[in-house]
Amino acid sequence: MSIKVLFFASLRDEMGRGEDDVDLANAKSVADVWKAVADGKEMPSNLLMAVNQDYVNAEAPVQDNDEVAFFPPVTGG
Amino acid sequence: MSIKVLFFASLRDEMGRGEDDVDLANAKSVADVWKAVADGKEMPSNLLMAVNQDYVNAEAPVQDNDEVAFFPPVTGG
Amino acid sequence: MPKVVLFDGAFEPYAELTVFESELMQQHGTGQYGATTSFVGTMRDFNEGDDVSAMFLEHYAGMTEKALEKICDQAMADYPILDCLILHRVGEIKPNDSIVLVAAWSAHRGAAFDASRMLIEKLKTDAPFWKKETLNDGARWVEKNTDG
Amino acid sequence: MPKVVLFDGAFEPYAELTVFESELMQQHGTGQYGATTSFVGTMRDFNEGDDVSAMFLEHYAGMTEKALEKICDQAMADYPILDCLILHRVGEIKPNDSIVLVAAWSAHRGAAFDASRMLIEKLKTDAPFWKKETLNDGARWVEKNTDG
Repeated sequence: MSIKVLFFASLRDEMGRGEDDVDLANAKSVADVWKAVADGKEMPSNLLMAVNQDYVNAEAPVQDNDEVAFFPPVTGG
Repeated sequence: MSIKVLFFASLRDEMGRGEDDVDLANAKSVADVWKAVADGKEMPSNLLMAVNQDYVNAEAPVQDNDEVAFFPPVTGG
Repeated sequence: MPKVVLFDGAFEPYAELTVFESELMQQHGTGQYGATTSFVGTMRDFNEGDDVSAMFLEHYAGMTEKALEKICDQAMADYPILDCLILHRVGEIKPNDSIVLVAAWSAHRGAAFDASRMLIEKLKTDAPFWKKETLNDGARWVEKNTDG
Repeated sequence: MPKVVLFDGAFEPYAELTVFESELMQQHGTGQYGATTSFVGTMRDFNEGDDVSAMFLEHYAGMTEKALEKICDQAMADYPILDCLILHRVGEIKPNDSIVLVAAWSAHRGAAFDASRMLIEKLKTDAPFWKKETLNDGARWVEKNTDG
């Protein structure tokens, strides 16, 4: 299963990359995707997540070709 | 005691005049001024009053050369 | 410094806001406010179910300006705002003309929203203006403002 | 119809408001709204006690526009407004530059105020933008927005 992973803002700095294309055999949820890409880092309690540009929570399912984004609290406006 | 009396908007239409210069010997309050100029008309319960361009109530005292204004609820904005 | 202006003819609310902001910047320097909230009241062509083709805005010259200045002073005292502005039309006006602009500048949005809301609510109850609407079959004084 | 625009360079909020209002008039005719409330967020040159000389506004291209459109749709559903507008800056910005404009048009002022307040509050919690401030001695990500 091919997933495009995006990190934004301070999380991108921490992860050392803004984008990652991963091939995950057993990922069922967004939390599984996080585990596969976060190098052992715990999910921050204020982490925001989106699948295909819609907000979701960590239990949301993922499918082949999904775009999964992780980012810190937003600070626009 | 010389008082300049002003009426605005619908009250001016009712009173048939916008301005009246009156000489009142015994007027002590705004209510006395009203009595002297209102041709027997009762003070409307929603009437607004000002002495020298500051809001007052009917008991407010008046002095020689005061400008006393009577008008209906305001509808600006 | 708060500014109050009565216009006896059409005014462009957003052009006036732009001018006031450049005055603000000259007075306070750049970067001093983060939040501006403005309210513009525009003449509609309907009211209480009737078509309204024109309107006359009467005011009490002298007291009206004084009342608006007092409202600004109260906003400056009650909210942490940098400045505020009230513009109001008087005389003969047509549908789609701007009637009023109120605006407040602050470091944060809460104060800017609360202050400009207060400015317009207080203007509606305190400032001596009266609207007379021209209808198809005559004219009528507006008896009271709608609730905010 | 609600409009959402991201600007990768300076924009003039009040000029944009004026343009949108002429579009509104073409769409709905004159005299259809009585109340317009707008909020403009401007970059300050201070934050949390530090001087801020510049800022970078990151966004999530695609999702940001979608999130702003959703916020407009919700405002149109929740309040009796005729229309609404959200403009937001992205990229490198300087003190005194406009960051955001939200505005709502309605027959009455209550709905216009409530809707524009909702637009900016919702934008602050939902729209994927992130501010990075340039300080005298480096740069920092803004960690959270101040309360409204």
